[in-house]
Amino acid sequence: MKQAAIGTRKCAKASLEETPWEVCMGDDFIVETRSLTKEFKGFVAVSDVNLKVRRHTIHALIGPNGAGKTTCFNLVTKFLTPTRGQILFNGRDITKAAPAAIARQGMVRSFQISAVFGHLTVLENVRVALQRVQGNSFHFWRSDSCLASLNERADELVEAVGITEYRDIPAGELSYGRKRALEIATTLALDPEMLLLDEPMAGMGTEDVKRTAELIRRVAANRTILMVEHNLSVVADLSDTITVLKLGHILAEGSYKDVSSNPEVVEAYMGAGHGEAGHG
Amino acid sequence: MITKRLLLGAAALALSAGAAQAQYSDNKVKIGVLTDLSGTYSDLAGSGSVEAAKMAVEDFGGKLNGIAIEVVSADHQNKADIASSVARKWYENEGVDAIFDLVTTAAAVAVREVSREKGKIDINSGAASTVLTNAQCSPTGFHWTYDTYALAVGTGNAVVKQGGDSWFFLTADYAFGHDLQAQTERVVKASGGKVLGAVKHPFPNADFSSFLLQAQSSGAKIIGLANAGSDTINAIKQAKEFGITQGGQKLAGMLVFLSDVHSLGLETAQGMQMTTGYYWDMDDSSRAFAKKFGERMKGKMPTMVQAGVYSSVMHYLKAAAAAKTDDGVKVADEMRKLPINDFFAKNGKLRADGRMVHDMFLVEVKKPSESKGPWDYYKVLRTIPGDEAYKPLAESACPALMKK
Amino acid sequence: MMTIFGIPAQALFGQLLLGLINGAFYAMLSLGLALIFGLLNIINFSHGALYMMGAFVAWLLLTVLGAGYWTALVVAPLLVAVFGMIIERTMLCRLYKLDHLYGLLLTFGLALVIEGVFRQLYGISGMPYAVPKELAGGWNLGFMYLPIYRAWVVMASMVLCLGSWLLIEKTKLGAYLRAATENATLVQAFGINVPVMITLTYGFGVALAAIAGVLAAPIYSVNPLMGSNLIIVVFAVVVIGGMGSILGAIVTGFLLGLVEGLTKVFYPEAASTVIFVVMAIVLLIKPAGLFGKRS
Amino acid sequence: MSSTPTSSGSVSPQKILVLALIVLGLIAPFGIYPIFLMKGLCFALFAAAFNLLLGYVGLLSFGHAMFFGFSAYVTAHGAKEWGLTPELAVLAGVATAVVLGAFTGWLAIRRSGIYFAMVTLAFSQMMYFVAVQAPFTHGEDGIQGVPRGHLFGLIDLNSTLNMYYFVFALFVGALLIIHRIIHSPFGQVLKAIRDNEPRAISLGYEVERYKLLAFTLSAGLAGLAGSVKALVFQLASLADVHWHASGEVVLMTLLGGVGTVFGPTVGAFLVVAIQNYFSEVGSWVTIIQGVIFVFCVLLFRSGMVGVLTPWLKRRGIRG
Repeated sequence: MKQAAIGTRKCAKASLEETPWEVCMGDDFIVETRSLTKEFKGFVAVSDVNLKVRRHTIHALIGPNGAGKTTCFNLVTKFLTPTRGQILFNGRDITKAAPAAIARQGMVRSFQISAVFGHLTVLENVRVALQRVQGNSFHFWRSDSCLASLNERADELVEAVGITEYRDIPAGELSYGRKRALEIATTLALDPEMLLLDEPMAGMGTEDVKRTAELIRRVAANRTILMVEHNLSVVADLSDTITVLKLGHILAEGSYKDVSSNPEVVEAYMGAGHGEAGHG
Repeated sequence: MITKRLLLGAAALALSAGAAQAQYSDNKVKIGVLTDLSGTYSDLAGSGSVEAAKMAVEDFGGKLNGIAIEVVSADHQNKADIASSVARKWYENEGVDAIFDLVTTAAAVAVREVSREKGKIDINSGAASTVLTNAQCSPTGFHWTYDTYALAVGTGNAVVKQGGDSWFFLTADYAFGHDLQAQTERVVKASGGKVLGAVKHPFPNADFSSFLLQAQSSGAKIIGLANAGSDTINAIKQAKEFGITQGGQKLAGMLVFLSDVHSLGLETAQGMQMTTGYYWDMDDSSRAFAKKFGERMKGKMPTMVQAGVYSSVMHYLKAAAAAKTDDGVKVADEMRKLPINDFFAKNGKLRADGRMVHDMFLVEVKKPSESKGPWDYYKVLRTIPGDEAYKPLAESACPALMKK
Repeated sequence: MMTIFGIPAQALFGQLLLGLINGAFYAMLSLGLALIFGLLNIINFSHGALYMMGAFVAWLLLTVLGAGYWTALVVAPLLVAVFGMIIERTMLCRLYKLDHLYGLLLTFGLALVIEGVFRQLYGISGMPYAVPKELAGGWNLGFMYLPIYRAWVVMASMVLCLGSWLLIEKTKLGAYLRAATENATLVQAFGINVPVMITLTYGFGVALAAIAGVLAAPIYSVNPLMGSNLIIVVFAVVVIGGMGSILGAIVTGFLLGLVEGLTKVFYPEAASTVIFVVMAIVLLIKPAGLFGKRS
Repeated sequence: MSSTPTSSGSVSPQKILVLALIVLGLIAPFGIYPIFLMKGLCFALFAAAFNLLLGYVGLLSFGHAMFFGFSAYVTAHGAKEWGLTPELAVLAGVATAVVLGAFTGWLAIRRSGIYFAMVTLAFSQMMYFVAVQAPFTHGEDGIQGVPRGHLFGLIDLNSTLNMYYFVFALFVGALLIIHRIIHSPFGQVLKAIRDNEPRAISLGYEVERYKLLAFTLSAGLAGLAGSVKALVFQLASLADVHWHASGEVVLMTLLGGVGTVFGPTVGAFLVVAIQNYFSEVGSWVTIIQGVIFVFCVLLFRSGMVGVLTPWLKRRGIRG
């Protein structure tokens, strides 16, 4: 955890001008956004959001439909460019960094629609992630048998998510839940410091939800997780901190208990959420 | 029954005897017409050329010393690679003895390479460049109908003599255009005219207005069009639109075919002067050919290229009959010996560099009021004797001649 | 004579005006492409062929039925639009759920077929189409002789482009159209028949191409290949402008016509390549195009 | 734009098939007209190079003719004007294509999807105009009478059979290179990018660089095809830089089967055969090609090989 050490040091320094007392009370934030704003053609999706994700916690981003969760999420992972504001990762300003660069620094995201490489086998899927670190990804003249040395580690990861029996099957043929499992295995292959999960439970049956929740908890042991999730019971079960967004603003932040008792949050969910709870 | 069998046997005997005497490969003479059947030049050559070749074979009698004559045709799409591969296939696999028409210089040169290598005959009617009788000449290759030199001499001279002594060129920006411009410049200067400028336009080009504007502001009396096909047509149309011809400047189309005039219409094309190797309405023999051609081609009159194909096929067959063989080198020698005298060429002769020298004609496009009927388009102003029209043999850069 | 950068002012203004005329065609075609792309997510490769069809239908109306230019200007685009809508209903509509590249490939194939059929039927040397009597002749502007017909082309295309822009940006119909590009299911929920709207939009885009074809017929000869070379240049125009806005497509079209005109004055050899060079520069500086959204 | 899975397990039947095809290739010139075969092989190689990009990276380039045609020019010029030996002339052609590919790719890869196709098409059209105007290409006439020369100064390529085996060897070699690229660590990443580009990014891959390398490799191989074609036909002409050539290679790949190993070869030979067969009937070639395009896109998206392979597999023969 070399980066973490650097991060801590820089954190204090980088945060001096904003809200110094909060940071320097000993809190260690791995991700921090400052006045993050995103406008689309005359409409503000995310407005002036200051989000802080504490290291080694599970942090959930919730809110009614159209609250800007996904936009916010895509901003942090650099798949969208903010109109204004700053994003810090381990104290480093990554506002202008490329999405692939963020991943190499240890912040890896998942996708709402399960993101696997459909024509590659399960093992190959995981190996693609391991391969990058090996540094031979541009070697077009070598046989891919040189990747066999990664198989052991890949098998471990495949086993960890419980899909060993599908090891040699093209990922596109897996069931939905197993695709998500594979996705997590692939993500873990990078050994990221921080995981960003975009609705990990979307479209899952109760069985899969339980299994995945267990998996996330296990994975979170020495990592930080920021996730967008609709399933409130999962959020309640897993999260250390919850940020509630509404119309692009932060409405409330805190533990599930704090947040769920906040009348504004209740009203937001009741007001905007009727008929749409559970999707979108 | 018996008589029939006897007859058949006799025929077979006669055939084999003929074949023993005269050497015709595969016992037939096969003529290939390789042309542009679908592209820019399909109207001036194309299916009309194929039909002309068939007419020549029919008029010859369909048989040569008792041996069948066959005509095949293909579209080279103006692409050198297709032309070369069809020629190779024809010579190597299908027993073709000679290839005709070959419009577009690129295709012509490609076929010339193959023909020279294989010792087969190619007779070019459609392509313009003098390269075919110079750097690319061949002992078995001939250039029949016209070339850039003859066009430049005919039109360039005549125009300067009539007072068109300052020129501006619109030149198609590729080898053919450059060649045509250079040849014409030489003639214009030699006749005492001067060249004020030139602009190269992309090939092919749809909009000539800006180039015409440059030509207009140059103040030249003559705007020389060193291009062909749809480029020439567009340039002429647009010159009229921009009031260039009304403004006193004149156009000189360096390579304009009857089919181009037809598509332009007399209203637009009137007054333009050009050089041609054949016009259908010259005398009885040319009219007779044109009439037969028209009957087979929905009333279209032949262009000089199509008439040239007929003439060259006929001459080839005569030579092959006289030489009693279809061996390329021997037939070529025979072709040079035989005189050419038909509706197309009076007292034509084939030179050592492959050039068929014959008279050319300077013509002017009639006014609509002068035209008496469909396809009545040209007035013949002058006959240019062959020796004046074509580059003298002494100046030819044909490698075979240089060696001697 | 007054000169600018050593070029007679006369030539310069003349060429700029001509550039504007070329730009008019670029604008009409790229506008049609942008409209179709907006709703169908298909780059209509057959746009050039349909432009050619417009010109040919006008020519056929004249030679077969004796219908004049003004009739053709209305009838030809309608006929071509119907043809386009049939293609959309029978073929394109099967591809919406697939990768957008299939649309490009299909329309490319269609372009080959249309072009080939017209070549087969009418040869290639081009059919003459006279300038209508009302618009014959020209004005001497002092610095150049402007054929009335060309002035009409610029006017007509500007009016058409502006009209289309107003229709899309300022009317309710246009609002539905824009909404459907963003979220088709939502618009469907409002009771609007999206498939019909898609078909009509395709028809409209195609009609624009056909109108351009009719306008072009008296300038260039009517010939089966007139569209295929133009369309590639228009593609470059579209890449430069980006497909983000209707106005962008129009402005870029006219602008690049002018750029081309200028090049013809200063360095005519580059006239055919200048638009592609501009495209390369735009890709370097602003990959999404001058008016494009980042995607 | 993807199709069949590529990493199949069992190897030996496939090897047998490959060996059979090689033997077929070796004896083919004794039964079939060699020039036709060589033309087919050149286009098959061109299509295979194109397929490397479309089938394994998911990039549709509509401008591959610029590499094919321009290398042909350089090879022809080198062999004719500089007197290069055939292998050096081909090398010069390939090098040109690689440089051109790296440069245009660097620009084109800034846009994706349909835009990428349009940008490559536009650049290719630009190169077409350059070829029309540049003096060394001899414009409309092309470079003709290119000497085939002696390979390594020893083997006379003017012999049709020698030339054929030279072409065949290059073809097999190039297919092996393509096979290796696909089955390399790099190839793994390419397939990942094709399947799910955002995910590849999120794993830390700078996909642009991979696409650029793939584009450059594909351009180089397309250039090899063009260079060889220039030697076979002893000419280089505008036809090979024209956008029609770009369209043809797309058609070959689509018809044979995108993302299949043998598809492009099958497609190339079919299209070349159509051209040969219908060359007498003018614009019908264009119409037929257009109809095939429409047919493939609407009903036959996995192509000949893509359709046949599962059929053969069901009968226990693995392709």
